[in-house]
Amino acid sequence: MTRSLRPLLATTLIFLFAYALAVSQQPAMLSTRVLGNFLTDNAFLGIAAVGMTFVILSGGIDLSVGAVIGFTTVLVAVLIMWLELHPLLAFAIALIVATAFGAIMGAAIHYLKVPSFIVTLAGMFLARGGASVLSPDSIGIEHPFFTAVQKSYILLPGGGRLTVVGIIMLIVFACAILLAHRTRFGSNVYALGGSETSAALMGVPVARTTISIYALSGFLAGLAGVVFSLYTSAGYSLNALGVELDAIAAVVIGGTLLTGGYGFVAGTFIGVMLQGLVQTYIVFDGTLSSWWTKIVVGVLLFMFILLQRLVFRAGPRRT
Amino acid sequence: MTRPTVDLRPTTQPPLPRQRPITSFLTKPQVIALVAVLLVNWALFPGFFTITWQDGRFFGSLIDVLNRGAPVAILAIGMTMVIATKGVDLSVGAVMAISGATAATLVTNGIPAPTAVLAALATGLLCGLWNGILVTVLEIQPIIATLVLMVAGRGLAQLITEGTIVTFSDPLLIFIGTGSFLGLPMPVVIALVLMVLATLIVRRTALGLLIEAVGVNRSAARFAGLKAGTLLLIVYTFAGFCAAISGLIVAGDIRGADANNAGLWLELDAILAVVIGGTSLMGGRFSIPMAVLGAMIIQAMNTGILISGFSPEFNLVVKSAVIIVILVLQSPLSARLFRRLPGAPK
Amino acid sequence: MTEPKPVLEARGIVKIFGQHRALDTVDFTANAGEVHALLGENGAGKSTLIKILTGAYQPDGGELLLDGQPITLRDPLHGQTYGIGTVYQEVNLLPNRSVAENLFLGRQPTRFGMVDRKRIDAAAKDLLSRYGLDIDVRAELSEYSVAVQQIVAIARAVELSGKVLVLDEPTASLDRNEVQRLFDVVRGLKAKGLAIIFITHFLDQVFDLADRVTILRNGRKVASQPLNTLNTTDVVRMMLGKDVAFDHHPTALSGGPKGQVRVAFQNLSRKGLTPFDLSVHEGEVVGVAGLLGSGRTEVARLMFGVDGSDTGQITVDGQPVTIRNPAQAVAAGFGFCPEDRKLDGIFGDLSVRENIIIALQAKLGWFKALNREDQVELAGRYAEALDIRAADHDMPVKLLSGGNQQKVILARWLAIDPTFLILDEPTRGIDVGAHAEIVRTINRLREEGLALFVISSELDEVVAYSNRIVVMRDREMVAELDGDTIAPDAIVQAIAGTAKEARP
Amino acid sequence: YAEGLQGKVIGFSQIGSESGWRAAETSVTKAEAEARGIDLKFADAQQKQENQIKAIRGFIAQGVDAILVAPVVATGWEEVLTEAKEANIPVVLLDRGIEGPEDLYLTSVASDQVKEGRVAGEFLATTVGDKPCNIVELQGTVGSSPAINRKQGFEEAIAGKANLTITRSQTGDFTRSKGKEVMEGFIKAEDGGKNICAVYAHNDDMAVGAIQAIKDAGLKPGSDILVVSIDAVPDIFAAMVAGEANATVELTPNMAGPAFDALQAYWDAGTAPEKFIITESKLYTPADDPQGEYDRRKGLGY
Ligand SMILES: Nc1ncnc2c1ncn2[C@@H]1O[C@H](COP(=O)(O)OP(=O)(O)OP(=O)(O)O)[C@@H](O)[C@H]1O
Ligand SMILES: Nc1ncnc2c1ncn2[C@@H]1O[C@H](COP(=O)(O)OP(=O)(O)OP(=O)(O)O)[C@@H](O)[C@H]1O
Ligand SMILES: [Mg+2]
Ligand SMILES: [Mg+2]
Repeated sequence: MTRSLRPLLATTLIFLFAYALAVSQQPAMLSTRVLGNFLTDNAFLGIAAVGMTFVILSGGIDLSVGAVIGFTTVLVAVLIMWLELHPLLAFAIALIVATAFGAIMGAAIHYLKVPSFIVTLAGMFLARGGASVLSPDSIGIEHPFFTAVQKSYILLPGGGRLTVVGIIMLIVFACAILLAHRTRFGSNVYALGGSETSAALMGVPVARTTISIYALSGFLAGLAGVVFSLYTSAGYSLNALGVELDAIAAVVIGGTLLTGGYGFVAGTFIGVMLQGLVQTYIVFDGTLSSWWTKIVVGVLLFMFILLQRLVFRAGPRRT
Repeated sequence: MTRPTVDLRPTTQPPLPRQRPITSFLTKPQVIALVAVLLVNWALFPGFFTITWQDGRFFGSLIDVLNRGAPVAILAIGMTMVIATKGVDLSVGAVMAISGATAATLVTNGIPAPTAVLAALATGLLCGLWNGILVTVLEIQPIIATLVLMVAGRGLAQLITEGTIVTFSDPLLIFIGTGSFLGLPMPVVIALVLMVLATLIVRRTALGLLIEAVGVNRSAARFAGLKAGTLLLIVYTFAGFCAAISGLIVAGDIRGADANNAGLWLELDAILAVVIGGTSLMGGRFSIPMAVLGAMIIQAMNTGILISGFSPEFNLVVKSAVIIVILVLQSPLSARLFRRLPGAPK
Repeated sequence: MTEPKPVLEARGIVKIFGQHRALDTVDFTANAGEVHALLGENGAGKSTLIKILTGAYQPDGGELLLDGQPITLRDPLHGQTYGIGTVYQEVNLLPNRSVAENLFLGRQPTRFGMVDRKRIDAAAKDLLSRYGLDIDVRAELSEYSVAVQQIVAIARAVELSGKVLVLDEPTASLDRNEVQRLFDVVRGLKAKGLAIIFITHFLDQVFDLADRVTILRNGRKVASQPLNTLNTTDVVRMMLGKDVAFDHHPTALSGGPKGQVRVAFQNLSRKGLTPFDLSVHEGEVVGVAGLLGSGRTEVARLMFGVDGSDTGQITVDGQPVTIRNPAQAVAAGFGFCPEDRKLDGIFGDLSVRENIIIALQAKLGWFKALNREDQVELAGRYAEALDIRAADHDMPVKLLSGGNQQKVILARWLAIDPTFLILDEPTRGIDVGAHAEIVRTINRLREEGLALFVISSELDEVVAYSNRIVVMRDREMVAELDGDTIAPDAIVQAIAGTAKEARP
Repeated sequence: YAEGLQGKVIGFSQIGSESGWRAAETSVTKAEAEARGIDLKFADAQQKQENQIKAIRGFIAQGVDAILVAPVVATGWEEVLTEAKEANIPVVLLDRGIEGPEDLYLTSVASDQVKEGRVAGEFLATTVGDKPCNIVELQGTVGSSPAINRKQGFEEAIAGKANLTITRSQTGDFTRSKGKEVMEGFIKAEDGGKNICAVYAHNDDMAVGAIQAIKDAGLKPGSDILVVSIDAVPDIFAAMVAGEANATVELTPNMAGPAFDALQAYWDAGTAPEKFIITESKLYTPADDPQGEYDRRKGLGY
């Protein structure tokens, strides 16, 4: 256990170190306001990354999450604004649709034996396309419920805000940590990531688990979409473009191996926060041109991975 | 036991491809899919198969499919080998942008075009080498290793062009993108030549087998004395090189380097092409010509959408529907159904 | 003995892979309170039959009966619910999970819906102690040797087997003590009335443990009868379908090393491994004996450059060579059949032919491609020489039976015309015929002047081909026996030395 | 300029750098800020609204004096702009408006995108006169507000003219290469281009691509097929010089200048500026000294 905890520890240390470094450059970053923003602004990414963590732990990948987020925001907006449903009902419907979508992809992956990369790529096209068919235009959501949610937050000392979406993300992480490390389902996910044949021979219900994993990822992407719609009060087919890559990066920075079987949900949290840190730092700095922004994001990504590898390597090899 | 003495005759006949009857080629799901997509296009637009001779070159929708599919096909040639080693290269789109930006910027600054082209190809090689080093020396997982360049590379390209679209009028660069040879558009010629060369190099030498071996079991490859690291370096470098060629074509085509949009999301198309071509993302067996065929399927589909007159909101839905059909066709499930059909090969 | 009570029965089982009939109308009955040995050559269909009995494969014909009732097993999980526990031939566990979790996956005790880790760990520790294993059950399985993993797999299967326990070559990577301990457990289960199906290539173990034997040949059942009516020769004859000149307990070779020093390792070491000197002569086999985890594999990996050495020099034919990776080792004419065939040996998706020529091809370089004719010829020659049973050399090697895969790897190294060959457990999982064949091959290679370094846990076998035997204990070479001092008993004494057990 | 803005810290959340025009807007904004002595904090959102929201939150946390936003979409700004308002930071919208209460921002400096489309349509209508004319349309990115508005404005302009019809409309994603590819397809589908009388592109980049496609098909852009587009980037003037483009509607990249002026007036004199500052949508044709326009724009960072 201690050996596999190492990358998690490494990531946490790197995050603290990076945060300290950022604060030394931009003292204003040391405030509860910034920390509160970390949670609020990255809530949808964090939630989607949790789903991605399960998928990657099982040895797969889900490229559809960004598109599902976008689709969900549009669906929610359509249900509320055009069909005049109550937001909570709209959320429920959207979550069911997203979960079913994920489950279908999981079934395709399992029964058609097509790699998840390709199935979810097709899923990504489909969800994006479906969203733009529903409404190419962005739809603003106006509903007292939305205003109420946006107005409710816990004021932290120092002016920071712990918003509803931030709290939702924290709850999702807490549940996911339990799910991954403390339930049979979690064990089965790791088992699939370790070796699908072995898992099958050891009695893991492969079909059911695979479908559940992608359904879970779909559900969480849907939830991320709901959060996104709460966050922006709008539905737009191009929302959350490319978020799948951010989510994958967060998961991997968090120490989960893309080959599956190793990793922690908590690491993903740190991975998400690290990405938020980078973006916030760039905003605070405010001097980077468009292209330097990209280069710096890439270079920092590289440095985190490199640091992690070095810490990883320092440990004893398996024999 | 007698020790074998291996005498090395020059390979006279193609070493690996097994003699398949033409019928078995025609019943490949990819070929069926391509034909089906082309037929749908034809149904949507009766002039689809018409090819005319105009201004010293062929002209027609079919030629457009080849021409527009060429950049992705070229990417797919490099990508096939990366995927065969169980890797993936997400950075090729960004590398296209870098290569185009390099060539365009050099040319507009008065550097002779051939030098600019060589420089662009060299940057592609360097980018590929960088990926390769990340994957082999630092042992970073390919998706993440190449994600770094995917993110940063487009920034680099914009750094070179300073965010603008660098327009040029250099005849050599334009020729690469829009010229023609024997009546065929240059991109098609380049893609064909690259496909044939790459296939020959890989199949006439041991490279192909060794790449497959590394992809199937990297650990066993090491134990068998294979220089897996060097192979991976070569494979990623070659993918970078292919991306650079694609980048030159795309820049030449619009007579300008558009660092922000050149090759955007094309890495996904290239990966899709390779997978449609039957190379597994789990590494191992690969086929370059089939990947090129995969690229053509994707482009035939795109062109079909263009001429169909659907409103553009439906583009992605149609595209995903076609992909799903192809995937189902290729899956073991339907392979079993196929085998039941009379006349189908065992 | 009372009338046998059938528990699990298979009737007229047919299994077809492609055009190959792996099983052809096979009947099989496992009785309560009986150990039933399933024997046959490599590729005879034993593992396939097992997989059908446990639900991993679906038969193409025939039926299964449990306690007289026809059943259809959808998958191994379904099989488990009927009380059928299985150890498959290749260790099929999860390297990334803890030992405890491997033992309890799928039936973890839960509290309030949450898995109760403490209870699992305690139960796992308790369970393994019955096999004499005292290890940290929270550590990842992959941190332990193949042998430990095998014991974990067995422990898991035993726990799951309410009615039937299936063991497919469970002893291949175990040492004597562990085999004895396993047999004790099995005898206990037998007394409790379980039906036990046992596959092995060690005939003495069969006679030690089994009550009844079924013999398969080329997918057909040739015999099924109580063991007490048979002797070894009968069994071998039925398995192979012919009489073989088979000396089961060959006598030790006399005479020390011959020829000149081929390779010499001086002061080679690595963190934790005591530095050693060793030279191997032309035409000499150096056998290596030792308990599990005594460091034999580690030495072999060091020699072949798989792991980097901290100190030491290597000379080949008097010339110093640098070996920092396997490629350099191959260039120096070394060959290495690794212990873990699935992980480090075979290229599952590549053809038999390609698996055989790959090392030669790697040695020749990228541009001197072997053409197809050469490949076919080489593969054909070695397949014949080692009697590799494959329907077709273009079929993926992963479809071959375990023993045949092992031979393919051996063929791969013979094809490079090596000067020095390292074999780590070369006969693990190999049938009697092939076993004798490999022992003969080793002897023949030695006579042809090759230098060999052979690791084996089978003392009889080491004795049969070694000119010299190095004994390892606690990652140190503690003794060297040669000439007339070589005998199983002497080795056991050397191994015993002081420490009883050396395990992580 | 007066002291007014000297030393003020102003955050600018830009969408990205997806087109030449956008790059020009960024560089013009930076130049304008520098001329006024403003400490401009620039944040590029890589085309993502969530990044823009993060940037604005970052600006608020940092305590800037004012915020400029070029919103990527019209919706979804209420919450974050309310936060800015609570922190007493004036917000100025650049080049696109938003949906939401007007008190959330000081002013909005933008062009009228519908009008741009209308100007282009009216130009075509007058140029063609009574002749029948089949128009093909190269749309911007599906769902983006310029694409929607420019389409709407154009359609409004040609609505009454029975002789003008849009026969084909596809997205060219605002890029040259897609513009070229789509135009190629249109030409094939419309009898080698003989059935096309004009192409209307939602931006100049796509028009430049389309011009090349027309030339490759052996037709003359500008005469065989009329080319009308929007933005007025340098390359379209180069095309006009060569007689290959017929008209473009200017979208000025200088949105920041008026924005800064408004802020200055607000801070100096406390005058609330007009809520909507609409920039001019000027039509350029080959008669308007395209070479001169080209030279004037070349250095602006397009
Ligand atoms: N999935 C498969 N597809 C095709 N052929 C197979 C498959 N599995 C096994 N075979 C073939 O079936 C035959 C029986 O294999 P099996 O593994 O049952 O042999 P075995 O008796 O267990 O041999 P060993 O002692 O070497 O383990 C072999 O010829 C093997 O090549
Ligand atoms: N790098 C290392 N660091 C720490 N311990 C190691 C290292 N390499 C090997 N070991 C340990 O050294 C011992 C020797 O292992 P090795 O696999 O070489 O033994 P072996 O005699 O070949 O046993 P087996 O029969 O299991 O193959 C084992 O306990 C192993 O866990
Ligand atoms: Mg077997
Ligand atoms: Mg060993």
